[in-house]
Amino acid sequence: MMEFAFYLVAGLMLLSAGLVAFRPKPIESALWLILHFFLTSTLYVFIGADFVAVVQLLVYAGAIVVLITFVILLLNLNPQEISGGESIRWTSTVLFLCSLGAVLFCLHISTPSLLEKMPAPGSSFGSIEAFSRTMIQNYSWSFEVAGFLLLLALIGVGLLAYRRPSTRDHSNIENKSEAA
Amino acid sequence: MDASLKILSGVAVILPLLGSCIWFWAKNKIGEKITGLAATGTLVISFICCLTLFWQIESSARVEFFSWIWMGSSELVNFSFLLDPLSLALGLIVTGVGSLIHLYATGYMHGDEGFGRFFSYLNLFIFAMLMLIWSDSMPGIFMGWEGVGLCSYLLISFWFSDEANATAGKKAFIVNRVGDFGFLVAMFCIFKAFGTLSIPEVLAIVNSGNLDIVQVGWTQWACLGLVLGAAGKSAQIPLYVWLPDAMAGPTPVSALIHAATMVTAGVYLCCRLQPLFFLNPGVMELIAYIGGLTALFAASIAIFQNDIKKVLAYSTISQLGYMFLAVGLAAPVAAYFHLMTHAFFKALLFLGAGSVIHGLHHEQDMRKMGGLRKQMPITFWTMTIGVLAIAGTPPFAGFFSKDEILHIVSGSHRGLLSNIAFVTAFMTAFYMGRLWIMTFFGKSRGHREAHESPWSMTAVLCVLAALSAFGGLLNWPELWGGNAWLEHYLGQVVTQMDVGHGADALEDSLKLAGFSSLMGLGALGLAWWKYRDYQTQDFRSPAFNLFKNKYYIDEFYDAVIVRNLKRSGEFLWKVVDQGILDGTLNGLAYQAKKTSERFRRLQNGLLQGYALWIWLGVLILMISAWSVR
Amino acid sequence: MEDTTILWLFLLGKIVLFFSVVFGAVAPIMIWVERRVAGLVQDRYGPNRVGPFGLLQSLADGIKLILKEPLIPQGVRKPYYLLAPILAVVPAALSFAVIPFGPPTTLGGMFETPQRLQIANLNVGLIFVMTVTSLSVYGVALAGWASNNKFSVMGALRASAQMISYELAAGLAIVSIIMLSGSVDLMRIVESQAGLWHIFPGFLAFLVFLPAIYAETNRTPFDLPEAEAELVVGYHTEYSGIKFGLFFLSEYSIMTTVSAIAVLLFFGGWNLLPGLNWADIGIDIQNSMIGTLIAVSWFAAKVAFFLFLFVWVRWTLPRFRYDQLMGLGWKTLLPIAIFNILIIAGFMVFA
Amino acid sequence: MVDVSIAQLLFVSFAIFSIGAGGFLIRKNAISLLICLELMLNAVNIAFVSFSRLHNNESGTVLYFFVITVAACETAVGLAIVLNLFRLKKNIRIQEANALRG
Amino acid sequence: MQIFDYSGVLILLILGVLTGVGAILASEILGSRRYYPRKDSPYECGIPSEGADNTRFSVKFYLVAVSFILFDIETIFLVPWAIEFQNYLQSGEGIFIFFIGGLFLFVLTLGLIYEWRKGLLDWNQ
Repeated sequence: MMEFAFYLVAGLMLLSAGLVAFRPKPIESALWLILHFFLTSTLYVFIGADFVAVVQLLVYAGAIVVLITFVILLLNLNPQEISGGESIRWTSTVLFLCSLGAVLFCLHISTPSLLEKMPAPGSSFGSIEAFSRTMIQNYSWSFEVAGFLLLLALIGVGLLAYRRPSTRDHSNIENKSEAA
Repeated sequence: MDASLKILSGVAVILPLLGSCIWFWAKNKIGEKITGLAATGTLVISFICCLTLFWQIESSARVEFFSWIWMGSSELVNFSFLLDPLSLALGLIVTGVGSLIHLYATGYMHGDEGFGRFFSYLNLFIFAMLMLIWSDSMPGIFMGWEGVGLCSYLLISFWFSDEANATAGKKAFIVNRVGDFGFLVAMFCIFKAFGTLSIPEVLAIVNSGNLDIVQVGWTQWACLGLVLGAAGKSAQIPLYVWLPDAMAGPTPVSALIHAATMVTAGVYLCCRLQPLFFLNPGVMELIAYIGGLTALFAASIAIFQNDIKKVLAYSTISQLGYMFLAVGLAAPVAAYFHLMTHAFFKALLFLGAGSVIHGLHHEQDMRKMGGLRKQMPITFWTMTIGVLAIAGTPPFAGFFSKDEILHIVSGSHRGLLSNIAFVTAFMTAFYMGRLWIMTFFGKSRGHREAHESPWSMTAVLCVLAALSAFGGLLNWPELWGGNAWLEHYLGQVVTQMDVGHGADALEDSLKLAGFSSLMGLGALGLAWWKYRDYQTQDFRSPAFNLFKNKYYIDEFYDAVIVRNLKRSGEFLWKVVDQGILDGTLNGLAYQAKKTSERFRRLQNGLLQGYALWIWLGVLILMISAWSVR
Repeated sequence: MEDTTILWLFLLGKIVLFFSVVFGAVAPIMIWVERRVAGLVQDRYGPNRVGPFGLLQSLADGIKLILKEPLIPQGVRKPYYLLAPILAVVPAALSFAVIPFGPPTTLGGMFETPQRLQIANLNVGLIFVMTVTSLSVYGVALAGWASNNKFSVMGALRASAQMISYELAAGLAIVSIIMLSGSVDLMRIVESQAGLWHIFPGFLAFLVFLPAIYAETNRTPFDLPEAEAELVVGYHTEYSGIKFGLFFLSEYSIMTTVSAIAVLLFFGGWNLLPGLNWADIGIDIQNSMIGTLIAVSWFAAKVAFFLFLFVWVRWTLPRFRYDQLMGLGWKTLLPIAIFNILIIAGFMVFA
Repeated sequence: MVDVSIAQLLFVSFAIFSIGAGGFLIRKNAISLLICLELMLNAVNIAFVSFSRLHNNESGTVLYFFVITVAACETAVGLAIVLNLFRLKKNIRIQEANALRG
Repeated sequence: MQIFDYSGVLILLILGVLTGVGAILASEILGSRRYYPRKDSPYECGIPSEGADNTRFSVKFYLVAVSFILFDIETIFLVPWAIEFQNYLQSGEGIFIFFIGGLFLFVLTLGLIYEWRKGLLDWNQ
């Protein structure tokens, strides 16, 4: 039964990924993206990584896609401006398909050791205590660097997105250009 | 004794050089008159030095100044003078005639804004000429040779503002350079053969006689080179074209340089290195024939020239032809004698023509002259003496020197050359008569009133007239009771072919002299008959055009040499330089640009294009990593 | 181990209990309580016509909403318009999955080993709650954007911005509590409060957490986005009928979840009193049925008190202006939360 | 926990990655590009976690964590750039943003 | 027995969706139908709506969302630190864990201060 569940989830994931990539309207692809992240977190649950599943939901589904939705709402582009006629460019499609096939072929005839079932994980695999012990023990330094990276991103966005409004404070984007 | 010689010769040479530097800017400082007199003064002083040297030195003396140490091995080139009869005689003529012409020039050039410049060039010329005839080493001579060439160029194109003068100066300079090339080749061969360039040493080795075949071979080439150099400098057959054009310069220049001094450098050179020429008689023969042909050729052209200075120029060429003829027939003394007399009467003729031109306000075409007998009496009488002298009438200098040469030529039993010599003598007399009659007799065709030249010019004419009248005394032949002073004087240095002193020799010489003087007078009578009432017409025969246009030699040279040079230059410039060198360079640059252009298109700013390439790269990486597994 | 069927039955029982209690009972009662308290505060009677003391009033409203016309205004982006209420309700339902409403019990012998009284005892419980609250933003954003009315879009943006910023403050407060209890599992957090409730060491955290949960549910001091006066009821202006009801339902259920979390994190869940435990007064909450019931009801009382607090605050505090609201969120609560983490860390390390 | 072989997981991860890359190459507007980018990063995460599960070692998940931070920062800055692009060109078609070319 | 718990979550999820969809379907079926145009126009306190309906909005909202993401990730990073805090405390390395958390928090408060000073956080319109 679990086998079937895994294939179902994997299939749905691929389907939603396809929809995300190829639906014309960005808002639609954003919503499909949320579904895709839900399915990914269930995949993580199947694998046994609980904490990662929740974090996936919290960060990806809960924060990043929110930002994307916000931008789509903010820009409020009229649909044809955003989507535009999505003429499928044959070169990229062909290339993409053949690369997919190539890698699958390599994976398929690769060493048989990859194919047999994975052993059951240790009792504490995936739990948050195990995760945090590994992280603080081995990766404390990159923990700090990640913090610094976040700071940089913050400053970057501060510089890029926000220009101090001129005396006439029209803070909405539409006439930001005159103000800027 | 040596110290005094050193001082005298030093002063004689250095003074003109210093002078040339001073006059250049002195003109507007100390006025025209004083500059002219001062320049003439320097010449007179150096003439006096020459005279004293002439008296003091018995046979020959060698004055050492310094050696160009820094010019490699010291003995190769040293700055010293060889004062022997040859160089002293010519030195006297150069400084003497030079000072006379300087005096004449003060009058002639009066009022010309380049007055100071003119005299500085003349003094420089004198310095160079003295260096040429006095220095004892070939490089020294060559230095003089070049200096003279330079001054002739500067003086010919004196009025450089006029295009024709400038091109004439260039033409003279280039043709001289061709001659100098010959001279250089000669120097190299001599150095190759004898290892030294000092003339006394070379002559000593040659006279010592023990030369191997190789050295003789080299001397042959040297002689050929010398002949080419002499022909270039003395305007002989192949390289004479520059002299007629050189008339573009002021008349004193023509008189001094293109009549008396520079053109004789060739003759002096051949006499100086005569032992060398004796080694290869073929070259002597060549010189003789060149001389003869040039004489005949130039005389034929002179007959039909209407410009007075052109006529005199061609007559100079033919007289030089005579001198070369004499040198060719191993009669350097005769050549020298003719050279000296020629200097006197040709300078006289030129200065006379100068005063005529001066009088007629720069009118040079004889067809516009005529009847100047009454208006310019002194010029007329001095010119008559000159014409008679050159025509070879007995009492004058020309008769003796030309007769000497004719005597030698007939004595050498060369039928063709003697006939040429006699015909040329007749033609010389005829065209000089024509000139004489057309300028001074008949109605005055020129519409301007001619006035006599000032005293400074006429006095010089008289002196020269006297010299050309009594010039013959220098070498009165013994056959006629003379002491042949020049022959003995020069005999110390050069060997003269002996014509024989027997009784029949006297008889022959008297017959020859009578025949030549009769021929001269006959030619003058013919000219008188032909041009007495000369209006405008001239001979109308088809051959006339040929003579009139100087056998189209200039056009021929132009077509053969100049145009080819230009074309080859063009070819080198266009094909080789532009085509090959620049071509390859620009080609490479162009190719680089083309290929970079193509690559530039790869980077077309499309974000997804770049992503595609990255994706391909990753793919290839994966597959290769997997395959190498 | 128990055989699985009983466990499954127990699980379904818990789910049914949750649905009936939260969606069925707590929400309508809360609505009634709110309107009654509002009336009393404004010196008037609340709804008292329908049923005894008007208790059935909210039930009547529910039925009315269902019967109203499913109006879909013109120019609205239909698919998202309908999707929005669903996206609002789902997180509300999910949020209750991890809340333990009682001590681990054997229900008077039904089970050999004490079972957990929570629908899903994930060991990442607390973070799951945070995830769910951040997911509730979608409902609001989509509702505003889909209803094609510039006031509702404005309201939706403001509401979501507000929820987002206060979520941060709540998150950091929760981090300090995690530091105190050393674990993320709610059950263990409650057990760690047996001796001393977290309210005492983590008082600053509670000071941050309380306004955060009010802002998160868009309740009174922070209900500017849907304030009638300014923005025409905010993002669910264009919704009528049951769709509006769904928004209301999700709001109240999140309110109960959040107050339950507050009780669990700060007020020791079902522990009797900070110093005193059930065992001390002789009640065996683990095995005896009655003990468990007493513990659960004690927990429910605490949650009720918080719910009452919601209502109480609503009718006493004036509404914040938007910039004050955001300023409070970013410029005061967030720094205090960060400072609080440092204080607790320093306190634990050096004291 | 469902027992599934690493190959299957890798297949899923690569498939999603390819879809994301394909989308990235095909889509025309900037926001879809960023969304596809998220897809690609998500696929990478799946691979990380599955390998972490294969070797029963938590460092895979920790790396997953850092990939998430990078993804978040990248999206934030990316969208800021898209905002500026929009402000500048009033549309966010990628073809038109090709000033940086040779 | 993780599956047992997650199935609980799954069931709740499904129930939530069902209540939503069910409610809407119920009102579709039971709702009465009376149509007239005024009901369809967007409701603006009765005033007919005017002005462009797709007015753009301040970039502040975008900045809030970005700050939210970055600080959210900070919270998530702090959770494992918080969990490990007590273990390191007992094992005697309290200073080390405190220093790590402190530096991380300090870096991120720098970000907050930057935003504060730059005026991203004040909504004075």
